[in-house]
Amino acid sequence: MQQSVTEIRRLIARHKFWDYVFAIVGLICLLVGILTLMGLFAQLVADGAPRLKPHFFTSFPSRFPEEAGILSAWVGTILVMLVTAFVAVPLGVAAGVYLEEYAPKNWLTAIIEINVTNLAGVPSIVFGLLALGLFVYQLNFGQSILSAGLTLALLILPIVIVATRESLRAVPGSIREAAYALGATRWQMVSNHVLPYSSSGILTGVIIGLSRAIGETAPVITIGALTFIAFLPHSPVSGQFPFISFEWLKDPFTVMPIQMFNWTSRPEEEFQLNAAAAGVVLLAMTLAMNAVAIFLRYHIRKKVKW
Amino acid sequence: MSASVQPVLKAESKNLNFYYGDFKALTGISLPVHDKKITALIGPSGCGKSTFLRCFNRMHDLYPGNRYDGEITLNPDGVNILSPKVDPIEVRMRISMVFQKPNPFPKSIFENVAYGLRVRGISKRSVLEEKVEEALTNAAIWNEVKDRLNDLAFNLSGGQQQRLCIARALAIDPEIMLFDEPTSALDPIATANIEELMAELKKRFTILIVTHNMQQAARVSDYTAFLYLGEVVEFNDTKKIFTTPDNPRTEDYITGRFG
Amino acid sequence: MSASVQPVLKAESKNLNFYYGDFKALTGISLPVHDKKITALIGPSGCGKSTFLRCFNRMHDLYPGNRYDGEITLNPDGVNILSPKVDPIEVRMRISMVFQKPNPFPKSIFENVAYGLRVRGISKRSVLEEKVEEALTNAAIWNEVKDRLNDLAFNLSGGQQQRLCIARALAIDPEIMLFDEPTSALDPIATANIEELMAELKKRFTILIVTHNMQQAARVSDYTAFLYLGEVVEFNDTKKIFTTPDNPRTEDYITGRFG
Amino acid sequence: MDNKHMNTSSPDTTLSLTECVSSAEASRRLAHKRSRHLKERLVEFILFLAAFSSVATTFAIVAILVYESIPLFKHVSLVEFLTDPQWTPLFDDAHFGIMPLVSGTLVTTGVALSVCIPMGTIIAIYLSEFAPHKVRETVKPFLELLGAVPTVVFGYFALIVVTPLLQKVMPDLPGFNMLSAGLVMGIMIIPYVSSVSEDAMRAVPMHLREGSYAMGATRFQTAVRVVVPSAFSGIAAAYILGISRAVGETMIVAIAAGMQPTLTWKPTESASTISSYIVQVALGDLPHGSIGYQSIFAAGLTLMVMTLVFNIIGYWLKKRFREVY
Amino acid sequence: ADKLVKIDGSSTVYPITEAVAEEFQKAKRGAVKVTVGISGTGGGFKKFCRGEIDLSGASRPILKKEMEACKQAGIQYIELPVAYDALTVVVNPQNTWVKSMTVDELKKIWEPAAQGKITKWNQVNPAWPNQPLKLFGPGADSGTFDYFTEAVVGKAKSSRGDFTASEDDNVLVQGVSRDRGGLGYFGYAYYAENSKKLKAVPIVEKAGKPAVSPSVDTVKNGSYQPLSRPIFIYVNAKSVDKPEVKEFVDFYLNQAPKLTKAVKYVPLPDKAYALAKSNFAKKKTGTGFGGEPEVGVSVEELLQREGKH
Ligand SMILES: Nc1ncnc2c1ncn2[C@@H]1O[C@H](COP(=O)(O)OP(=O)(O)OP(=O)(O)O)[C@@H](O)[C@H]1O
Ligand SMILES: Nc1ncnc2c1ncn2[C@@H]1O[C@H](COP(=O)(O)OP(=O)(O)OP(=O)(O)O)[C@@H](O)[C@H]1O
Ligand SMILES: [Mg+2]
Ligand SMILES: [Mg+2]
Ligand SMILES: O=P([O-])([O-])[O-]
Repeated sequence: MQQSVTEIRRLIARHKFWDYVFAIVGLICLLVGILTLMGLFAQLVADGAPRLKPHFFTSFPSRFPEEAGILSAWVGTILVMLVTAFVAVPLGVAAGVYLEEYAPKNWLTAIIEINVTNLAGVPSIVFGLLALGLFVYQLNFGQSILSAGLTLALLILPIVIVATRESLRAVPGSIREAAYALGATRWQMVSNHVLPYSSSGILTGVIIGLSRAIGETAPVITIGALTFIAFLPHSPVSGQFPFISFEWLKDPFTVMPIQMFNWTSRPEEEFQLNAAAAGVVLLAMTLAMNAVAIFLRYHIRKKVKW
Repeated sequence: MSASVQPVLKAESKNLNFYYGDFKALTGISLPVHDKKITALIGPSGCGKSTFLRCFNRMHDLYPGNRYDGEITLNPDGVNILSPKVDPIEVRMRISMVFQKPNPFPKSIFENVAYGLRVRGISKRSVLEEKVEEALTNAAIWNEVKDRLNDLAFNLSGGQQQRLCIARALAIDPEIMLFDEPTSALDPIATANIEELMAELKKRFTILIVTHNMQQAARVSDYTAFLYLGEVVEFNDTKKIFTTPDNPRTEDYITGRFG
Repeated sequence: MSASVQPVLKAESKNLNFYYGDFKALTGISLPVHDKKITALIGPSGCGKSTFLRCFNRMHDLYPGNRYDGEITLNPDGVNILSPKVDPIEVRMRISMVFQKPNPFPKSIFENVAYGLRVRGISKRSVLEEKVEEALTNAAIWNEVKDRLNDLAFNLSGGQQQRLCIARALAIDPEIMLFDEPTSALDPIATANIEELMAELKKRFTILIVTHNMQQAARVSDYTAFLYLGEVVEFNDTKKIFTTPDNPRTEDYITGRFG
Repeated sequence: MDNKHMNTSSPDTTLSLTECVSSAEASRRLAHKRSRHLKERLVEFILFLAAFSSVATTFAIVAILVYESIPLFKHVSLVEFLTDPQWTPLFDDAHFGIMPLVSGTLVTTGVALSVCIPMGTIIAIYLSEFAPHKVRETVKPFLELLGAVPTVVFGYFALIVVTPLLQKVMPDLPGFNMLSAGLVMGIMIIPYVSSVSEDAMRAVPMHLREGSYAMGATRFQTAVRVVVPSAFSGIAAAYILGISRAVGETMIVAIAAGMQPTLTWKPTESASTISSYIVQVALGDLPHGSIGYQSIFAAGLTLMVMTLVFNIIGYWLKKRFREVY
Repeated sequence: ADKLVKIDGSSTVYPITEAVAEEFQKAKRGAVKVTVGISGTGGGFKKFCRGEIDLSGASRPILKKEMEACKQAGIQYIELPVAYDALTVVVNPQNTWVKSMTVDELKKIWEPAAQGKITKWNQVNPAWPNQPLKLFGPGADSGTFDYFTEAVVGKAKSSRGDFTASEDDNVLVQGVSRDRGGLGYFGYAYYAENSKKLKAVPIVEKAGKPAVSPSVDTVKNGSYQPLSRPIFIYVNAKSVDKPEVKEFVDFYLNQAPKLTKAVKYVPLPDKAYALAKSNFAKKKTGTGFGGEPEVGVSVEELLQREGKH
């Protein structure tokens, strides 16, 4: 059945028509997404611009919209993220290493694996409930930086685990075999080779996880962070011995998304500008983190070609 | 140098079977490995050459479901290196391996060679330096890299990388060296270099090499084993195998009638 | 059958250069492809065999940065299939390809073979059934699969999968068939099957085959081209090449002195 | 990897291995080896604990949810909980029918999915099969940012921008409605769907595509007939992820859908979802043991069960259509 | 070591408390930290009676149940009215039909029996159009909700459930301002700040009485009934031992007249503040209400009552 050339050409033209149609539809869909993002950002910037002055970052919230700032909120956010990272990173990386490099194939491992996927799908508000029931009431951490940090750490744990596993998987088996062939133990192999080579990939995952945590509102509301806070938590470094203090862990706090939420619920119209400005800052923080992650990802790809 | 007429037995595989899960990849392999000689393993793709080679340093232990059955004794102490009671790490410290594709670590040239020593707990800089130089010299790559020991190993060419991997394997003073198609990823010149190097190395080590290139086997080895479908079809002096093989299948393979 | 003394030219590569980005992989390749004959491309790894073969169905168009320079004319109409004005889809409808690793689609056996027909807009069940049966029969696999046409193609063995891929390529009645090391992933028996099949196929199609196995080239092909470093070193009757090659490098390669 | 095997050698074999070596050397190696094994075991155990922490988290979640909502179920029968059409647990005339919240959750999820699944899939196909390499590399991370925008921002976007726009077309649309919340939620979820699907499509080996192109197929044919079916299990996983996000999304619906627990299936109405109910109550105080406190845990339990069901479906789909290439 | 004053409770009182807290921290140059949470009056009392906070804001007096809880925990409290609020019923500015509403009409809309039934304006009053009725109100943990249901339906917390309920009053503002058929209620301040987007409904207390709009004057002269109410702070008597808390409350009462006005509430008469100050100085504990919701009491009378516990 060798079709005539003209027939084939007609056929191809018809098929290619769908190529073009699809390419255009695809582009449109893409643009909807991208334009929404840009529109969102542009609108926030336009609204928030009058507030985005240095003193916005150095003042506490106030009932006067022009004076109100985000000092307590961004400090709170950073401290909460510190706790989150401190808990989620070791836990997540260790779990990822176990699952990828150690876990024998048995039902327990299977359960852990299914569970990690499942945990990634658990709504964040449910983590908020866990935090309320467990951290705030059972463990008596109260509505503190510690509670919030732990909650968000559990929330991003699956992200860190999955990212770790993926970067570990990218290290070729030949490197593992090479290490073993030289007499390395499993832990030597992991700690001397696999982990260092995948560290930037893991870091990327951690940053993505943290950038998700930074914008989370619901679980933090659940533990009760919607509060007027016009002071800073205790400083983590103190003037006297032992120079490090952990009192801030138990301090009340507020974070960026909460501050933003708070402002949006004010009766005065003017506060909407503050909310927009806080939104810009929050978005900029997230974007910056993502940009770092993207940069890292790009950089690793260029650096190591197995 | 020990080119004795009666070769010394360095290791011996005795009725070895090997299973990948349910799949039996090796059946009743019995084969001597002579001291300070090169033994080549040839055979069509999938016949079990690599599988057999990797039994010698217990590489199969790394993956679940693999099972050995039979013995490989290592002389002079006559220990069965496949025994589950023997620590595979111990085995790997005595028998080192060079892989098909050069696989240096993404570390400096120096650290690549020093790694085996570090694993053994040696961390004194002067000792390391001495050993690394010695290994690189023996792998015939010292002159090319001596000025850039701190460069990343990835910046070397494929042939250089493979010689680096050989140096890495040499640095730990193994008793046997295993080579799994060490030149198949290399160009003709690099191949020639490595073949020369092996001729040099066999003065001091026992070598087991898998190759898919019969000419290479003929060029470098003292003994050759022809494997087919997981069994040894014929083992003999390399000269004998390539001129007057006993088994008609060996002949068919060598003359390219199949494979 | 067209075993004419003076072979008909089905296609011809004229001074073809090919670039992967900045890397020139082929240099000035000029080569005839005779109608209803098998032409084998041999040469050491990386010499450009696959690269050349893939020019014939414009596979390189799929990746950015690749560039052709020169001509491949396809007879009888004498069109230059490398011309940017020629639609690669049209070329691929006339010239089909079988890959090194069997790559059936994750569909049923039937749908795999019918794929090329569906792409051509044929969807009538009866026509499809007839064509599929014909192709599977020609690929010598019909008897093995006729009772399970709706099974997933992945459930076939490697050799069967490769024959399925051949059937898939046959179903669209191509003018030339390209084979890139079609048996390198297969066991000796499957290999023998496919070689037999090719001998059958050349009665109806023009075949271009890349192989790393010189014995295979000697067994199946009518003409052989020896490539080295992206250039044609020698092109001739297969018999001539394997008995009295003109070029010493060809001889070196064939006798296994390198590669 | 067979770690059991690697760890079980006992000290006496070392002796047999080193018989010919001096006994001092032997005992040195012995000590070295024993400490090595101990350390290896310890490390493995610690790592295991870390991996197990994720299971412990799930366990803690389920335990807390069940434990804190049990008192409520002593008070309200499961039948009542599932069939009563009213949800007013905090009022004098208390009703505990979860269905109004479930309907709100399902409707907003449905609206969101009708946006993010087609668009996400199309974008994924476009990026993986059509877009030039450069475009893909720049656009994909950009798109992923959309998923990183704090949802509070999206909530106000829905309320202040999207709803008025919709009201231009539908003058009767209430100021708080599930439609607008669902649409914005859908846009927010696009990158989750597109990114994971695109990864799955990328993972389809090139040789399959080559096989299709070699048959004379166009991009679109290759994409739809070969790549998408091959990547189906990955795409299904992406959809499940999207559903999970939609079901559990809180701030967007809390802000834009109107926290009104009404049993309705019309997207143009205002409604409350499970998550927005929880956050609404949580905005007040939650004294331990009060009805309000118990009711949010009961709602949370329902939410958890719903996501679990979706995940199980996803798991099953993935198993059933595992990539085989 | 740390000087911290913890406050929580009513969202209605919040703006005043926040203003005081801000000024106070400024005056003390950060030597004392003040946190002000918003959990609604009910939520605030729950924390208060657990001893978790020093002060609780309340937009209604403490209830029996809460008194019990406090008693059990051994918490004594000082009840201090700080301002008046007018609970404001609002509709959309495009709502042309409502000129005023009677309490009965409000009851018809809000009582539990209305759930799912009263969904059109003309079901409330046949003179009104057949227009969907969309309802917005505070959540169940709020004093505003308690007070409104008490004053309108006759029983606290007795309300229909199918309305948009939010502790966040701005959500309610948004809702009513976007919906032609919308109706909602919340504190006067939120109306005052958004008077362009909303229309306040004059309320007829009983048939025959005139319709009265909420405003500073109608609240002060007591004619805006039954929806004008005093709002309070409750101070934990034990906390008064802490100098920073005492100082804060003094500051509160001193600044109240000024700050109340600034945040658009109605200040109490001067006499009332003086009485409150003396009550505080005397640490007069207990409530003037006795745990029963009461509508329409004057503040002076209240402050002179014997405190019940
Ligand atoms: N991990 C594995 N699991 C199961 N079967 C395997 C595995 N590795 C190899 N095999 C099978 O074992 C047999 C021997 O494989 P092996 O790799 O030893 O062959 P080989 O002779 O080295 O071939 P080549 O020349 O291709 O490297 C083959 O049939 C192969 O399919
Ligand atoms: N995608 C690519 N980009 C850049 N260079 C390439 C690419 N593919 C192949 N090459 C290079 O082009 C040259 C020819 O490669 P080709 O695959 O044609 O070799 P071959 O003769 O088929 O080898 P083999 O027998 O290993 O298949 C090699 O040097 C190879 O490294
Ligand atoms: Mg092999
Ligand atoms: Mg090739
Ligand atoms: O927040 P409320 O004042 O309504 O309790």
